[in-house]
Amino acid sequence: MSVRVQSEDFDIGREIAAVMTGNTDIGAVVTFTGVVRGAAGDAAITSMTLEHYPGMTESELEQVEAEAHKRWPLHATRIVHRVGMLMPGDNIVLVVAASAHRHAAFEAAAFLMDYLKTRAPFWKKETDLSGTGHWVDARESDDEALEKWKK
Amino acid sequence: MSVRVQSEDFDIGREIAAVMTGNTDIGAVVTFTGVVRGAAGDAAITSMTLEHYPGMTESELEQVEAEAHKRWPLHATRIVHRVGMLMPGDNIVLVVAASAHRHAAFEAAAFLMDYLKTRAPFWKKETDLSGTGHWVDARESDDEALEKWKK
Amino acid sequence: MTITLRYFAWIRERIGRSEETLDVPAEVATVADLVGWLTAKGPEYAAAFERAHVIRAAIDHTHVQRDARLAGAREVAFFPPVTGG
Amino acid sequence: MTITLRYFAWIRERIGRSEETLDVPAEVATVADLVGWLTAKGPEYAAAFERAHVIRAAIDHTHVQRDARLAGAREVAFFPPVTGG
Repeated sequence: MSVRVQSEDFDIGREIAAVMTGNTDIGAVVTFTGVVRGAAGDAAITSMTLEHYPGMTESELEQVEAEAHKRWPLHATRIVHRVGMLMPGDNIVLVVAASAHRHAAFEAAAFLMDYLKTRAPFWKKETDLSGTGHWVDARESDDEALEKWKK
Repeated sequence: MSVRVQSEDFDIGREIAAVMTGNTDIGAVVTFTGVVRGAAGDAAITSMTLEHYPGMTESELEQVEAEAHKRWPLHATRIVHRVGMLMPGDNIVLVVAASAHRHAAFEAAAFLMDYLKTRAPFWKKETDLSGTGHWVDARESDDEALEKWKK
Repeated sequence: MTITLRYFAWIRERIGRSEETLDVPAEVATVADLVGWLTAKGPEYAAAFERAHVIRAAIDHTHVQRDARLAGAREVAFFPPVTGG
Repeated sequence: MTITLRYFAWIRERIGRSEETLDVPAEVATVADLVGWLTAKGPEYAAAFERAHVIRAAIDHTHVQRDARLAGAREVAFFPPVTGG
């Protein structure tokens, strides 16, 4: 249950509470929330549709999560990614990393996001004011971000 | 209102919502929550008391926050620190950093915590099972963490 | 060799379907061979694979390179670079 | 020179008060001078400042070093290294 793909919104407070339950040695919790922005460059965005590859998505997210637990002393992690149609301001993704100390939690959350952005099979299509849809191009900076985690 | 010292608990979801309000260009929100751990080394902790220096605390936190806004393109930040008596599992501190992109949000949140840990005048006293109180020693690793942000 | 093919994002839109099961000739041994064979199947495939170098592939839910062999594959997916998060 | 002194954490506990306003002689010019002058005032101050090298100081809410001058200071605070967060 630590990796989920869903169309419904998530509640960050509830996800953190679930991570804390039964863990008395957590001292640091880092969350990352990705949100639909109201504009792409100069163009206003009216909606965004997220497509994914059921089965492969969960498998990739679980691998990414397992890799984070190998690298850092984490008490718990959680990844929730939404799919379907979203509006500006809507949540897209939540990553939670909990550890005894803050640097492990920060690094693991950043790592999970960098891996997720380059490996998990999600694709975003933005619709602008004219009703035209555009598939979002992958950013080279995301591939570069991943490079720094290579061992 | 982006820096607060209080004895009451905070609600992470509400703090994030306040940060998002009126900002349509936020794409990434990172939160750090510090929590009272149930043990210090081998000794169980029954409570923790946080003392601070009213006036100087707010001034330091505002300076730290202003420095983060100088370094990264942030849409909003928020720092909430609790004082008084806390129990294991209780929240101690919340830092929120919101930006268009994730790396600025991650770095700013980590920076705010590293600075806060070494400059903001808070002191923790832990009480163990025998009722004895111990002032927590500053960790050298916190000073080292700060070094990496020096320009 | 019977393989289920899955297409995502603009590749799906250009081909006009998200999934199909095809009998692939034995001489189509690698992912690169499969891209070539599909491209020759019709204009919609040619349009989908015209920027073949940017397209990513997965065999049975695992990212693979172009030289990956198809032997034993049940499902092959083609998709653009991912843009989640 | 009249200065309000504030003590925190174990320094406060050893001195037995959190705040006091004292008339400080003119020859006490720096924070280091003030630490020396207080240490000589009584055993509770001597106990508080015995590990003087770890103690931090602030003048009017700003962190300062030991050689900072007291001229114009309204409030001087002494405290251990901070442990918040």
